[in-house]
Amino acid sequence: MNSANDIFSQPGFQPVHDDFHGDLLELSIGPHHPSTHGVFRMNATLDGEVVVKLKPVFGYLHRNHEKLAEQNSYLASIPYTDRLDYLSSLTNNWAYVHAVEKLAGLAVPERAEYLRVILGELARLINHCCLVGFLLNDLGTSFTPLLYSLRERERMLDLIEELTGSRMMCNFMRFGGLRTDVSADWLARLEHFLDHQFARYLREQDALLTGNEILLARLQHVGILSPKLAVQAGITGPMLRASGVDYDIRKVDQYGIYDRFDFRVPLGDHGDTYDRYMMRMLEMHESVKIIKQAIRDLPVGDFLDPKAKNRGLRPKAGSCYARIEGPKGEIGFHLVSDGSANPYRYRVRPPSLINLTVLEDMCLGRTLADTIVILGSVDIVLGEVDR
Amino acid sequence: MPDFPLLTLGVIAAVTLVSAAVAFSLKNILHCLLLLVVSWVGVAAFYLWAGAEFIAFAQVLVYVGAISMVVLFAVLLTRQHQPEENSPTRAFRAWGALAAALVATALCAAVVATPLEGNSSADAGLSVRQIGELLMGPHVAALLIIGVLLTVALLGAVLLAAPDAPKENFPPKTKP
Amino acid sequence: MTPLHLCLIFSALLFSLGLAAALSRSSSILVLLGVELMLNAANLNFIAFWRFSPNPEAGHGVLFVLFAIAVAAAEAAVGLALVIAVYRHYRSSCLQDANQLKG
Amino acid sequence: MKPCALAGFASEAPTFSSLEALPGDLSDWLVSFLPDIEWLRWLTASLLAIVLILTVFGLTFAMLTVTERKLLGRFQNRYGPNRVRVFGIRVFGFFQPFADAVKALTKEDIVPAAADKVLHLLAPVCLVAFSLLGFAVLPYGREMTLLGNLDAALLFFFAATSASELAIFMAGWSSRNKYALLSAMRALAQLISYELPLLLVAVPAVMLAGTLSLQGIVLSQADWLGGILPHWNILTPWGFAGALIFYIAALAESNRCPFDLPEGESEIIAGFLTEYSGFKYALFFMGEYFGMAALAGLGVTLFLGGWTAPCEFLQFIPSYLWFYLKLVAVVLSFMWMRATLLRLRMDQLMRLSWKFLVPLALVNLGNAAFWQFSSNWEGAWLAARWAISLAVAIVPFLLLAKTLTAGLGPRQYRYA
Repeated sequence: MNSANDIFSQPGFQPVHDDFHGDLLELSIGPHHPSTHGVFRMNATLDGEVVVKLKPVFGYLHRNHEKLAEQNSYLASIPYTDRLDYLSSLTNNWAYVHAVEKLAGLAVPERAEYLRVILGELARLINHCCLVGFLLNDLGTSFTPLLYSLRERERMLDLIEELTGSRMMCNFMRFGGLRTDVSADWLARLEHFLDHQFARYLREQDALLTGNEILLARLQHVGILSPKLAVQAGITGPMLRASGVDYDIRKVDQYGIYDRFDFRVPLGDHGDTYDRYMMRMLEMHESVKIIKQAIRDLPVGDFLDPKAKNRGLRPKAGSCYARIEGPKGEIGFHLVSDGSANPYRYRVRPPSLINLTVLEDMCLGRTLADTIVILGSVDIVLGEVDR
Repeated sequence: MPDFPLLTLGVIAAVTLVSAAVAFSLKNILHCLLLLVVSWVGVAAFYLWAGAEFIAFAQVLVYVGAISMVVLFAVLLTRQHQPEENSPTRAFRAWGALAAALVATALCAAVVATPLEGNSSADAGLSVRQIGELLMGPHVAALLIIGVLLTVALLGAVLLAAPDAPKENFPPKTKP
Repeated sequence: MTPLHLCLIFSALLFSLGLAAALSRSSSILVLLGVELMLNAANLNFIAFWRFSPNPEAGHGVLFVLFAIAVAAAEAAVGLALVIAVYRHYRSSCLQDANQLKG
Repeated sequence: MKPCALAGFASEAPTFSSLEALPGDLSDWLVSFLPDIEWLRWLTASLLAIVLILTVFGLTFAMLTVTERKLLGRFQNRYGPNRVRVFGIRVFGFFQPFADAVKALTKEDIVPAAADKVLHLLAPVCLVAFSLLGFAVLPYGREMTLLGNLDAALLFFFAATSASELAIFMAGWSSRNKYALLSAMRALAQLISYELPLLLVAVPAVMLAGTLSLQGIVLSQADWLGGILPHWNILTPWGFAGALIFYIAALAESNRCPFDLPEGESEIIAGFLTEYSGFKYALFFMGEYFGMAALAGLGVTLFLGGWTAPCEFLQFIPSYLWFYLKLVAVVLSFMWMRATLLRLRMDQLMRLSWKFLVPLALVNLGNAAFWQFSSNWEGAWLAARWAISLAVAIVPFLLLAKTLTAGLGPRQYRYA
């Protein structure tokens, strides 16, 4: 036939034929797509707008992180961990120093533990703020909620910048404590921020968005992740808890001093995108509670164990795996020491990468628009996925 | 001084006919359709020329606003790029064109041969209100039948275009 | 020649163009469009006769065209639904491919 | 067609202030310099009117773009554009559109190698042309319409604007980009879905005015109850429901948030705009704003009393200003929606139209018929009229809304 609709005769437009669905369209979403949250690509096969196949492709941001760390001393790797999940560098620091402290058997002073909790939960707040904002932006809100979220994030970043000297790449934790101490004034301002500005932000977010019909229609029953699959795939963090599995490393391991705080772990019943969104919202409330308790109970003392040796640390030969509950899930470090100044093997367990593995299962049968939202609800940072 | 109304008619006819003719000789079906839209608009312009405002706007609304969209959907839902084995030969096309040309000649000859008394002086024009009264008065039966026809056609179209059977186990789940 | 003659010749030519398309093209969609064009040509006649009729107030031509447009819309909807149904069956919208009464 | 333009209306409205007749007077004055040939004067007067409308709405478009950006900025707790200055003067950044125009004009026009070049060029031109056509029949003021008091003006409007989505389809298809193609599909589906409620909801206004002429529809609302309460359609139960449906459908028809699926930037990059740059892109932008303004103008005409003043004593403000004010207010509310709402998904968009707006519009038609039927009810019957009409407007809305949001709602969460 001569009347060629020749858009389909272009090389890239040859539709994939499949006996079950008929003609399908292969669409490469990313790596420069506005909503893939970084240089991430999905090879989607679409039937109309319905996804029938989805293959995540990553590696565009690979930086050789693990191999670099094996060439460096233990201390020199701390700044590199900042670049893993660059939205919450403090928890990355924490997970890494936690692993090294376990490997080398170092003690952490009481005050440092409290400050770590404060900073870790602050990192969680920053991360969840960003996630909520970007997720809503993926839903097409022309930036409004995102900018409100970023406003709060900016305030927290200002506090962090004042303390650590850097807004995102904090490089603040040290083996056996922290780099510097925290002033009482800083703590007072943090508390003021939480009590007034941040509380107001959470209230507004709940009042204006959480019950919005379009939000409900776009998020509820979309991208359901069953608890069984979630456990089998090793999903952790808010995403796992949205599926109804009660697993929070802060409660399970009670690492650091988390047993001393009174906080609850919210659980979802449906495992859909709305639950994942709400987990973040509810966790922010709990994090605020934890920070306030920590500020209240903060003891006086050393912020860094005076006996701890940061420079030239040579742990005894051996291996260890230590993990903490990062904002995105279980962030763990597996370190093997051969007694030298560099780790013999250094391996990161990034929550983003592992949470991303179930993307296709959640997206199948959903539309392209849902895929973007589901990806947004997984909460990935490509620095951590690719390392 | 040229006869303005007839000149206008000539321009309208030329645009309509040329766009239709070019439309049917193009390969790309999308281009065909868009040129046909021009042709339909030309017909609407003719209606305007003849003083049938209401019909002209209805023509644009139905043809440009609705039928062209449906055709576009049909084009997008069917793959137009086909293997060439079954495509009609040149002769087939030539025969078709020849037959059409014969019909055109016969019709034109008949028209020219017939003496027609056109009442061209009357300032023809039917207001919308008049059309409405006619529709609701003497022609109400036809209106109702058209309504039923459209409903039946809509249902029929939905039934025809719907997939044969609901696809079972859709979407296909990959094994976890 | 009166203006009416010109209108009728215009419509005759448009009709033949539609006919040519219906006869010589093989894409079912184009054939359908050809038929639509023929219908348009017929409508054109109605309007022409109405315009130059002794008593245009009766408005029969206009009403007939109105109904014809509605029928054309119905025809297009059903016709294109058929095109899609045939395409589903034969994986082709070419009329020469749909040459069996039984799938 | 009756030739009719702004000229000559000055004498027809003698009872109103001179401001009211200013455009007509001005046009008459200018035309009076021409030789006394009727068609020449008519042509000139028409052209003057067209130029005036294009200038006003062109400037409105320019100002609306910067207003939208500034408003969005304020909604989002930032400033919006405020940098552009001309000769050292910076009017809160309101020179921005001129800078934008210079940028758009000087930017490279990129056409993809595989694109259908003719259609790629034609699409933005068509869009602007189609969306401008709607302005030909809008009644801008007392006796002010470009095409005169066209008998089937409403039909013309819909005929003209229905073609605009064809232009969007052309853009999406000709770009040879899969995202653009998806967007073209979406645009088509959206248009077919939302044309229907838009048309259906305009029918009651036509029914009660007894004419398809937009001027006639405005005139049917041009009265006041006790000099203060206008007879606008929106102040009746069916009119209010109709205005709401019209508003939603108009948002969808002009591809505005929350129905901006054809250009949903988080899903399909920029949809049909993906492969456009420079001046063509600016044309699309212009087309979108013109379409939006035209639809807002239609909404104002159908439900907000067109150019009539809200109170009798406010009539000293010229009618065209009233029309303009109302139009701008409606457009600004479109912008507010954009800053507030989330985007729907394609299937939800369709469901909203077919299962919600279309049935409601049909019910509204019956409601308006009842309203017309009961127009002579008095006393207690008047209360009954309002009660019945309100019930007919509200009950189906609630019932349908319930089915639409079935299974959705805020949830209670448990804690471990």
